[in-house]
Amino acid sequence: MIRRIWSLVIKEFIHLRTDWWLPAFMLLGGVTELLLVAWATSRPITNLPLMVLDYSKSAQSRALIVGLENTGTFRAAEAVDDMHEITSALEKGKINAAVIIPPDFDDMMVASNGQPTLQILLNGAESTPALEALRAVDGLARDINQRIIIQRLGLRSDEFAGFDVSLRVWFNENLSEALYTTPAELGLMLEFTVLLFAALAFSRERELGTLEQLLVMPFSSLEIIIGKSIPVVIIAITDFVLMLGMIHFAFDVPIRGSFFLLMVLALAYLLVELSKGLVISVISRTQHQAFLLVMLVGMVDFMFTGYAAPVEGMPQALQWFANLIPAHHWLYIMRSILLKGSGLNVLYPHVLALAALGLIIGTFSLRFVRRALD
Amino acid sequence: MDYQPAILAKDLTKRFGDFTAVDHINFNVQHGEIFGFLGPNGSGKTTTIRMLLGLMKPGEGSVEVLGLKVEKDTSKIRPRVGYMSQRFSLYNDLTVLQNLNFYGQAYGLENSLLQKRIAEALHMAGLERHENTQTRDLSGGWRQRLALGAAILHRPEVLFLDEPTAGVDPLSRRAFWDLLYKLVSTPLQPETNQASLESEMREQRGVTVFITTHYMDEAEHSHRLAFIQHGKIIASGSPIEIKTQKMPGDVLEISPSDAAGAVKVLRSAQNDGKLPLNEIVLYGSLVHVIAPDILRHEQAITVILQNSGIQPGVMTVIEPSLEDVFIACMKS
Amino acid sequence: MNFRHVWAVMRKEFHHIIRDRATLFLVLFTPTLLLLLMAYALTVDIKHVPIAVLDYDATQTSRAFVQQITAGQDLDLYAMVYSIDEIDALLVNGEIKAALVIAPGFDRDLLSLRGMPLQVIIDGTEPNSGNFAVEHISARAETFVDSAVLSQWQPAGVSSDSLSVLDVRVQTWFNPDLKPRNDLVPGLISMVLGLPALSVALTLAHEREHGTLEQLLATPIKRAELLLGKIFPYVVVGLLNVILIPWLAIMWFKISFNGNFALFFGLSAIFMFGVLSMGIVVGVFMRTQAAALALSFLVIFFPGFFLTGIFFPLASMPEEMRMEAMFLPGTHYAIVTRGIFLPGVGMEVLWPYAVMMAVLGLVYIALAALFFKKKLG
Amino acid sequence: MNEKIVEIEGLTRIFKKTRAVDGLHLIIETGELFGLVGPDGAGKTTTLRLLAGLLNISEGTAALMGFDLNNQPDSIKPYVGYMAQQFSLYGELSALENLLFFAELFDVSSKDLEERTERLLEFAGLLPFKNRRAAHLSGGMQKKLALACTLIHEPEILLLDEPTTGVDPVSRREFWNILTELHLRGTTIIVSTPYMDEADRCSRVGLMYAGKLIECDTPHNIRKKIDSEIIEVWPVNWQKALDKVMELENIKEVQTYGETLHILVDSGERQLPEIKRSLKKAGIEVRSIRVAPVHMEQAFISLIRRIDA
Repeated sequence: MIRRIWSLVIKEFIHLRTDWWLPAFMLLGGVTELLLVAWATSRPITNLPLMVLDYSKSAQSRALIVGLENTGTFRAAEAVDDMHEITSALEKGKINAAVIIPPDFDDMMVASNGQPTLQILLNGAESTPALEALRAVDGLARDINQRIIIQRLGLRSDEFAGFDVSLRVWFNENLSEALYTTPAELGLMLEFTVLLFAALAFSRERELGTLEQLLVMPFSSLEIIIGKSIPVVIIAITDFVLMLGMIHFAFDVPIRGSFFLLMVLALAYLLVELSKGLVISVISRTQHQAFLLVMLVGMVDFMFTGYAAPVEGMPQALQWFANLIPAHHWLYIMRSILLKGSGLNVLYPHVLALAALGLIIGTFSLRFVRRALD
Repeated sequence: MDYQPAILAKDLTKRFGDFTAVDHINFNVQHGEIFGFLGPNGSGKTTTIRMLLGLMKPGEGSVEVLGLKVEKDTSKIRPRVGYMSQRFSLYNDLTVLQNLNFYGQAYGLENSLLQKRIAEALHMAGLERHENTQTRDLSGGWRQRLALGAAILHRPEVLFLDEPTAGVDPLSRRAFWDLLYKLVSTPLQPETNQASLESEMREQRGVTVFITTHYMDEAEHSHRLAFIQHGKIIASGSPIEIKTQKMPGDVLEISPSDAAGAVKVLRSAQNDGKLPLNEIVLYGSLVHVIAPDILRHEQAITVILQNSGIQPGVMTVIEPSLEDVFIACMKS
Repeated sequence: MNFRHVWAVMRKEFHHIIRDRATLFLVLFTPTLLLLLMAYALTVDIKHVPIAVLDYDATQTSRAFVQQITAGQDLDLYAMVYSIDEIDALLVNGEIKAALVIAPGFDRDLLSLRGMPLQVIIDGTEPNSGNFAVEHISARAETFVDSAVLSQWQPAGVSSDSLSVLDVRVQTWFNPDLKPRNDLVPGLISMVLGLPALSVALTLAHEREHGTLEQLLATPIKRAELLLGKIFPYVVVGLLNVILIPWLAIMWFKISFNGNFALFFGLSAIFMFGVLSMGIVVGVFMRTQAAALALSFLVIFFPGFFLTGIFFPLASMPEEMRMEAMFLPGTHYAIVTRGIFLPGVGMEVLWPYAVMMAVLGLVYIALAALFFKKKLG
Repeated sequence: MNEKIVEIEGLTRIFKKTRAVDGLHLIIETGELFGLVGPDGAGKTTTLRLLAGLLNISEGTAALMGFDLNNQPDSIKPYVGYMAQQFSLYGELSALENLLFFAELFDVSSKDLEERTERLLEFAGLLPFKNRRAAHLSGGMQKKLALACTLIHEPEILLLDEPTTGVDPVSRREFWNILTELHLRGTTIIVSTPYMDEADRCSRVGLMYAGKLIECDTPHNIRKKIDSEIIEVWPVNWQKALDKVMELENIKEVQTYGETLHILVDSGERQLPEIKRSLKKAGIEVRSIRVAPVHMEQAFISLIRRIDA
């Protein structure tokens, strides 16, 4: 039995070697892609284009502009002379925000009872940067307010500690986006790789006609499944290690928990995804169909990983549904082990969930695929 | 132990929707026999083979291979049979050697034995210098030979061959049939550990071969034949039996100066009712005319041909070829 | 260019798509299904973030403050704790996303206006919820301070008016409530419409694998004709989605569509051409469908997802990545869709993007034709 | 009428190390039905692919209808009909749709289109099946449809690579009846085939071996080339008979085919009694023994053996 499985494994690897784009994609492609994507997306939102229409042209207004630039959110502000330029830039989507400083800004700031106003225009067509811009302007306004209040109330600045809330970020002291985004992106690529390759396992042989020959050989269906799965798992786990190494060294993502535990659970997760892929593989008649199904299934999973939006905010039904998604648990586990150093004592609900799902999906897949092959 | 044929099909039927691909066919194949299964494209041959192999569930009826029920004991049967499918039994992106290795290992051949068998297969297929060629780069004939080599690597007791010689050159086809004869006439040796007891218990018989082919000259060398058409067996028996029973007349072989012209002339005469012939066939550079008691018409044929300026050449009554019989059967 | 050839290939491809029901269904509806799904899952409002509070001050003021921050739906008080260790445990277990620590003397410092000794601890592994908590607490703290100041200084003539000195008037254009869904859905169209490109990448490899390419090459068809003929049916499939998707966005997600639909349709067609040409380049280089699939994930799908500025503003990306994004038709199309949906701008603004997409399409198809050998060996 | 429609000089194609086609010289005249035969891997497919402009020529020249394949590979395409060995039609398309597809690619004018497709479907006997999907046609019908597809633009030259492989004898004959018809109408046809009875139906046969053309003549002359007659023996015990026959004198060659032996001799009439006697003396029973006409197949085998030796 081992020998027969082995012969299949060898055959699958030879396929991969002749069609070398596949493993290249899985191993190097995944890592390179992750590097690029992580590089592009792991920065906080900065450098947003900003326009300033300064009617005041005073020391106060210049200080305000410098203050805006110092928030780090904006690129050096572009000074313009009339409102029309701002309108057109907003329509063209050239800027995310614009600030209009009224002519009396300076006077109002200096006057003991003055109420300076500031007009902010945000481009709502890109809500994420717009929100970020709003946040930055709000922060700056708060600072200025405090300063003026202190001044006007005649408080002594050395006694005053400020009203800012101090912030501590645990597990991610520098609030690096990379720690958050890269594990999720890794998860996405890993999932697609496994699903895609598992989905091709049988759909490819069926489309090319070799499946029939495989089925008359003295393989049991179990042996075929195992033989087809081993190469996928080997490559996927290698891919995982490579990608993990990459985000660890290039993006300083720590591995605070047990590496061993992480690998064991990664393997478990891969097996679950593999099971799903194999089901897709036997229900698809062509590789094209298999691919489209992978897209659907993969994206559904990805939505529930909490990458772009926290699952807690979803409607109750979807939150409940998220618990049925292996990727949801896996990503939680991976983040916790990497960033929090959590162990089994903490992770057990998710590990159990993953195991249970794995068992259900795996058993179903095995029975389904075997039936389809027999 | 009760006597068991190597393959036994009872009332085998398969329907696809309204279409009955295989319609209550019955046959058996004895151990050590070459059984030719002939029929036009789309007559149900491949469907039958798939059912015999357990790749497809029969709609009705049952199949036994080596005394075992195919549906129940698939896993016991598989190691003991070999199958070469019509077109796709090899992996195109694997090399010759890799394909053979895969087959051998899949059937559990031990290393030294595997190497020996692979060497034999390569020799038989004439691919010794091409071990490392990718299969997709082989010519059609070579691919077929390699596929056959792979199918017999594990010395199966029953061999299912679906058009094994399609596209193979005559020289290799003969080599292939020599090999088949050798396999059939050499008693099976329990080389592998599995099933050794059983093989020893069986008499000294060789491999059983179930083969489909479109080369009727090849089919002539089968021990027994069945003709299938529209899913039904319309004739079966040894080639001689079939020829004598199913032939609608005698065959006169003519070697005229212009064979194609001769066929035209004779056909028009046949259509005009001047010549009561059953069949006029162009056979390479020869013409076969078929009718009961053909010698009666020899004179008339000569005259008709000469009138059209065609030299009739030598005319001899020959034993009908299987191809003549096949075509006659299919047309009736 | 012989348009009859293109037409012939095109009709053939149509038959391939249409005759296989399962594939037809998947090709037609995968983009829409994905959009629906993503629109739901990606644009949730953050609510009910569980926090813990460690109140060292334990005064009436501090209790009032806690009361105030946990009042609405935004933050839920998960537990009152008594040590930092407890917070640590809760964070590690993932039971809370943030914790508020009120230092001793909160009451005193606040009333004497010496400061606001508050600390917020957030779970850095999920900054979305954490940041939300910080913002919420900061905002509440501000009003709390204001009222404290007011209560102290009112006698001295300070009014609530004079406390909010700098009056920031925010005007949000195009999407007044800054609802992410309003711009994300149009943006996502660019991603899901990229999917047919992956199908196109498969078709050439499919013909190679099935041996039909050899026959095709023996006909007088020109390379560009063949490639264009393969692209167009998928343009049409994509455009069916272009009709379906805005309808879905408008009727289902209640997103306003302020632009000109004909313009949207036309520019979508140009985008489809661009992105499908990219797909065909992949198809030209890969011999097997599996490899074509793998490569198109690499160069079409993932970049289309991450690099086109749908989720991450292009402006914030490194210069090199911005350059790379320019080569993706999706980058330009994302701007187009958002522009047409929300500000409802017209060609006077969008023409550069239209030109870029068309140029990219032509470059890619030229590239494909250049490298597509009309020979076997 | 008899112009040179195909002129091949020193045609060579090298794949990595192997010279699949090696210095081929061949001239084919208009209206010939030229059969290309040879052992597997002799280079037949490569030759046909080169002629169809599907492969680059490594060395030498080939011209079809005066167009040089090296310089104008695309110019010949409208005049050539090529049918690949593994011709796969588009399974999802119906017979008629397949035909129309190729018609459009070959620029068949729309006014001819209907008449021509009808005629070809009729010609190929596929009229009742014109709306059936190609995938659901039988193997023989598929081949005929494939041929119809390659004929749609009424090519001057037909290049057919083993068009009847895997086709049953009835369909094969029908297929060849179509070819003969075309031949009689003056189409130049180059066909490769593993069936020697088909080679016999050609006006001229080229025998390829290791990339070279080693014989090229009419079937009649090729059969004569072996310079022998054949005695066909069907013994009861095949192996014993073969051993004995090999020992006989004045025998040129023995070919086995299944259980029959073909003995090549100088004169059948004269040597038949001798052989009968020898076999009888050795105690070998025969079911039948006779002088048989020389078929292309025996000639082929004999010629190849001579080269091999």
